[in-house]
Amino acid sequence: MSSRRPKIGVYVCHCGINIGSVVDVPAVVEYASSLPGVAIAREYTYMCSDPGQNLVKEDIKTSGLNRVIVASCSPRMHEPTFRKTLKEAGLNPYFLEMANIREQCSWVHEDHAEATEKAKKLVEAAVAKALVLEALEEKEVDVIPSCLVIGAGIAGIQAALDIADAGFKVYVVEKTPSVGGHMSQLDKTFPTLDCSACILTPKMVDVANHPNIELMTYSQVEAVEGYVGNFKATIRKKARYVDVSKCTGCGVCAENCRLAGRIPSEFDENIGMRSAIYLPFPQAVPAKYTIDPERCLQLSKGKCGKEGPACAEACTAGAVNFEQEDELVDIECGTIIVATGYDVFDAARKPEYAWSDYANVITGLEFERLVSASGPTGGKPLLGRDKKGEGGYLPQKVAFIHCVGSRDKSVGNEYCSRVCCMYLAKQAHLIRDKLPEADITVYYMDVRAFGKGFEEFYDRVRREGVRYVRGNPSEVFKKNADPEDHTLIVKVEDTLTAQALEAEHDMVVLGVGLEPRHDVREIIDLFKLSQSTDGFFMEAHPKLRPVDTASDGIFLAGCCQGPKDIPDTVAQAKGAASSALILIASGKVNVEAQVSFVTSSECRGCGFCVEVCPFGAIELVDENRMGNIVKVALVNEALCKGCGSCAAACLSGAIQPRSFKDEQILPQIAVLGVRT
Amino acid sequence: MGDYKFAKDKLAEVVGALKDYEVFAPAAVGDVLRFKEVEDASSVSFDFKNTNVPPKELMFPETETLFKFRVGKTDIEPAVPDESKKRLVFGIRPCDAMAYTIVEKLYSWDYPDPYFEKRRESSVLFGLACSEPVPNCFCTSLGGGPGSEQGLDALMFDLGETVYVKTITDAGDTVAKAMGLEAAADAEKKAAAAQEKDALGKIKRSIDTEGIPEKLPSLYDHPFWEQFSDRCLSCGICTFLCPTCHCFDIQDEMEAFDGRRARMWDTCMFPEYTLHTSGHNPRPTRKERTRNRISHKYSYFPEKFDVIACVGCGRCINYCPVNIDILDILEKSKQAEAKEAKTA
Amino acid sequence: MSEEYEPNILAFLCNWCSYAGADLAGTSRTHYLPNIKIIRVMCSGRVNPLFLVNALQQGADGVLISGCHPGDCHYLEGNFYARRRFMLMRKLLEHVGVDPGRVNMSWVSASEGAKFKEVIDETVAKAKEAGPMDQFRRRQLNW
Amino acid sequence: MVDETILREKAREVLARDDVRRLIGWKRGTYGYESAPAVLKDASQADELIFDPTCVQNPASFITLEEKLPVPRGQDPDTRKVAVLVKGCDSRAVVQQLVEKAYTRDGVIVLGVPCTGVVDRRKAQKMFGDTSEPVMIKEEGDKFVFIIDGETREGPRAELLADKCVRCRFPNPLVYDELVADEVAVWGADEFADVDEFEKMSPPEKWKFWEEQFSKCIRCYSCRNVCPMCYCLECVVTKQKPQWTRRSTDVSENTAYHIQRAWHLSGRCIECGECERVCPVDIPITTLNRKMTRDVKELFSYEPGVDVEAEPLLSCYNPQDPEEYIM
Repeated sequence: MSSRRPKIGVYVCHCGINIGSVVDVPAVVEYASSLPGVAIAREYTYMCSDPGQNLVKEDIKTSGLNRVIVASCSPRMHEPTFRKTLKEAGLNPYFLEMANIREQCSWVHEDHAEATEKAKKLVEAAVAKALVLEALEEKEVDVIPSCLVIGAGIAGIQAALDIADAGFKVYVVEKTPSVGGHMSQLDKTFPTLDCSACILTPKMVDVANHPNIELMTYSQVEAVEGYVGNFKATIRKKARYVDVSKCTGCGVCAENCRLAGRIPSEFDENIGMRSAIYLPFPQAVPAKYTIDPERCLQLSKGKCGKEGPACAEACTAGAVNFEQEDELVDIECGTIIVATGYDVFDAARKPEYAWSDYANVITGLEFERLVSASGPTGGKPLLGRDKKGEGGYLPQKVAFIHCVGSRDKSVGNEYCSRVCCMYLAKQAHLIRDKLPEADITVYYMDVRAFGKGFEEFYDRVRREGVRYVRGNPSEVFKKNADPEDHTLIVKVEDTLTAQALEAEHDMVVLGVGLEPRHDVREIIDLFKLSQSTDGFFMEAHPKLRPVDTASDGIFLAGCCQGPKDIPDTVAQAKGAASSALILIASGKVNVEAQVSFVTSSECRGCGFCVEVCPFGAIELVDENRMGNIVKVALVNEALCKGCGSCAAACLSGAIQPRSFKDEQILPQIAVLGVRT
Repeated sequence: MGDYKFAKDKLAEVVGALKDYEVFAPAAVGDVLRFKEVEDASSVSFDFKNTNVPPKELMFPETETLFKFRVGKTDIEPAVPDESKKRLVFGIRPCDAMAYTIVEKLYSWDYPDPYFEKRRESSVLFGLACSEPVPNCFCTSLGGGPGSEQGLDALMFDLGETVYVKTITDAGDTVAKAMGLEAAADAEKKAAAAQEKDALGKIKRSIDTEGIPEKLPSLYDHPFWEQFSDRCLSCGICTFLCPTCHCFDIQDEMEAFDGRRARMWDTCMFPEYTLHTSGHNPRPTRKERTRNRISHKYSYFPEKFDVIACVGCGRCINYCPVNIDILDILEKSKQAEAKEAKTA
Repeated sequence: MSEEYEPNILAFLCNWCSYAGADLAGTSRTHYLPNIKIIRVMCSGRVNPLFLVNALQQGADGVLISGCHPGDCHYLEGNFYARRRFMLMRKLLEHVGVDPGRVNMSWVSASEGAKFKEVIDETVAKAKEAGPMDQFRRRQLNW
Repeated sequence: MVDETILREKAREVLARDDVRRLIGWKRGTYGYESAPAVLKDASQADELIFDPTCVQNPASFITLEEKLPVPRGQDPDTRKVAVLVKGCDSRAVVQQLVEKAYTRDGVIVLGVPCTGVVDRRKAQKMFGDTSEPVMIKEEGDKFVFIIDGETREGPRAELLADKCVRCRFPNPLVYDELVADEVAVWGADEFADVDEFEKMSPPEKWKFWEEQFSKCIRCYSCRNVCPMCYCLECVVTKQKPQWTRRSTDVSENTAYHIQRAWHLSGRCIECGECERVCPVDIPITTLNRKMTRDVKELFSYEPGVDVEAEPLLSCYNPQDPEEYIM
């Protein structure tokens, strides 16, 4: 194939008017047809369309083209498309070369003449490279029919269940002692107001009981290696100091814990209290207790009371085991879904709202716990309770503040968190529900009620007598020093009436936004993900590959990719699941064909490439060179990712990445180097 | 032919007088001497011994384009040197001039080489006799000498104040006249003769070439070559700087779609020289290559053209970084041959 | 001539960050100078520093190598090697008399379309300042 | 001071071993101020060996120059050791060749020759003129004593030392199996003043300088071939596919060649100065290598050819590598 004389077909795409309106396509076609090896040069409105692709296929079949150049959009967009086209026409897909005359020409240059000249050059360079392209053999590797899901919030749970239901093995790794994630902390969900726990807990239980799911809570991924279809992950199961096989979840241990009710509960956003040995929340899955090693006297101080740990004493099942150690588990999986979720914005970073100073300034998530029937106050929005959780008062004048930590350059978050508008509306409704007399004000910049049923819900809330004031409060402070007086002043300008207000409230709820997790860096390093400017994980393509990552076989689900509400999260989770299932179900995947190879007769065996290769894909092996035994480099094609670092390190050019060989790049330089 | 002279301080005027000639003379870049076309006649000087790069490049440039082409097109654009203008090679040493007479035997052999011949024909050679030979000169061993006239159209003797010019051919005489030189007296002729005699005495090294061409082939497989080849760098110094080495390579030089076919100096000391497309190399090591260099000069060439392809300019000895000394090799070859003869 | 002279810039962009960044500049219709011609490689680590020499010889007035930010390399380490290599090659070329402004390198991530434009502008500006790089061009013309 | 009788004795012993193929050292040249490299194969030749200030060549170059010949069927390849005499500077080549796996440590026998400096042929020629007789040179205190064509001449050491010796920091071999003489005191220091000086020029001035120098180049490749670090089976410079540089000689191609050469030696050049010594047209080649050596030291605090365990400079990196110019 490659030995045959090059017969090149050049196809210049108008892309509607995207290219045609700037680049003089006919001129480019004419120029192309004058170039060596070019047998056919055509233009077409949409090369990526079926008729466009058929054009290529026809020419390959009828005129025996053996090289194809498509001058259109970025190869990152349609290279796979046209590779497929060639394949279907029986031509090796690696005889395709693309000239990016849209993203890097017509869309970025105003001067039509210059843009056209550049387009010609880009096509010429493509021809120069096409002349020396080679057929590459696509290799298949088996896909281990399993998936590793990182994070067991609603996204992870949903993805895991879908893949497990399809009949494949799933490993779910959750950092905290229980699955459920943030959704389990919520009271009601907007706009339908169904109880979050009621819809989530069944799924939580399914995850725990599903025959195809191996659930590892209180665990973390330690290391990942391998490639699509064949990942190896090491998972650290942190010591619970409780033998889960014995623990019945009765809770006697927690009652007897010397620190019972003295430790702020993370699940309750520190409003409620827990023991050192604890269950994060009543419906936690698995319903197994965990000892907090930082707080537990026995583990942190090495001594618990005079007569030793009370929990162990109390546990009739004898499940408590202070000798327990972390356990490392190695698993193999074909695909990975990252669903690590988000952190809520830390209100302390907006000191003007005095969240750190006053107990009656709380975040939206704290509010969720406060009004949750399973929460520390049994669902009553009680403020100002004492240490034992006694007493407290019910607020009468409640304020909600939008966009705390979102759409706010001052804290580095330019993006909208997409959920705050609606959860604040929901929370306003809940207050109205629980305190019919209360005076409720919402301070907002804009209300974005874009989702299904959102606008209707927003209307309803306003009809329920919730006041919406358009203004971004500048300050929240206490009216006076009197500890008995809880009155807060919210300083704000009503931008509709252009009035400066100093409104009095006795409860302020901050609509804190969503942020990338604090430990996002670890995950990035672990899975080699990239970040978008907002800090969330970046998808392979914002439109067409929203759940894929740059690394084959690794997918994204939920808020780790960007703020989402529950339905969107579930939708994306299902998307990620089906993407993973495509690999798992087909059982095979093509590995990189554009890998490096060694011309051993030119290799001097210095091993520079071996040391450079980030994937350990190259080794020095003995070669019999006319009777002399010499060392030469050898590439492991399954491990090689085709980055080509080896080629730049090699002094003699003995190692080269296919499709990006020196002799394929130098002609491009020769063409593009010449000043026009 | 005629005898002329001119005052040395008039050198610039003498050279400048030649309007319709391209004049080439030794020019210095740093310490390095090479023949260059004279732009400013006053830059011409006799204050040099021998150019680092021999003037063979005037007839046989390091690189010259044969033709240009474009990929996929069949028509080519040949490049033949335009030598309509007469050239004067001014101050060439007798050994280098003699080298021309050897090289042209090859270039006009089975078919004439237009590039070389055009240049050779249009060139008039004004030699400059040697008064101070360089250390490893051995021209006298090869029928040359400080005052040898072979290949020259005129020979100049630098007598200090004046320069004595002896024209050898009509072409030389024409140029001398064009320079407006005055006739020389016997004094100059005598001085010149004396200088030549003195110079001859200063040539320290020599080799008796008697029998070498006939006997070298018998040493084809003799290990003595390794005494030298083992330290050979396979570089091109000895051959590139040799006035009689004339090998060239022809390469296509590509620019994406445009290319030229050019020929450039090549040397039998490079491993690539005899490398076949198959990957086989009949001269795989420095031993074969060293042997070939010597044998070609002292055996194969004389066999074909009855003249040893060496003029004893000493460049290959002077510039070899690892002291591979052609005279030493020839001496050792004789000893080796003698030993062979005895044992046989 | 320097006034009218439009420098010709060759850019080697890594497929995953910088080439994607250039695409983003396109999708967001960020206009920049057409002086730049892009050659796509999989990783900045692929770019053999000798490509620069060749580019300058072919007539480029400036070169740009762009890759992922340190630590973000799709191939983990490629850009670290590239950083070393080009730091040195730049020094070498400078020593031979090539204006250092002709050798540029940048980290442009897939999300930095705007930065890509800035990089181009600066690269072109520097090459303009350095003037045309004629003295190194292969002598095609007087072949 | 090296006692040649001891040197020859040790060499004889080594050559007598049947696991030794050849020994590389120095012998008297046929003329002039430089010795000739000696490649000996038989103990009887040991007496040809010399060591004095004429012994400028780097014997390590000749280890990698030896061709690996096809082994006839049924025969075993010749795996006998190569013995080599090295000065301090030469030994750095051995170290770097080991770093780059050119051969294994037990494949070579290194006889170390502590050295007090060698004479620069060009400097001597300027001072005393040419000769077609081999010159004898002895070091006496701060003088070199020459015997030229039978008569004795003297010259100040400082003015006749090869440049590399003036700034020599490694007069004693860094790797050896045996020293043939006692170690000598270090006298040199290297501040790279020459590089700083050169860098005072503006880019156009530099280019002009090199344009003139490179225009002299006849591409004989002696600088490449003599380099102990240049031993690729196929050099990119002479490669036809792809054609990085063209064989034709013009300023552009010559410049490209010299850049490529200097580039491939950056982080590898061990400063033996052979490239410049052998140049038939006196191109100051080491000026490029010196620049790289200096920058490699400054930017990455790396020095090639001093540590057998070292990683090759461009095959490793430091996340904190400098990047001041990167946008």
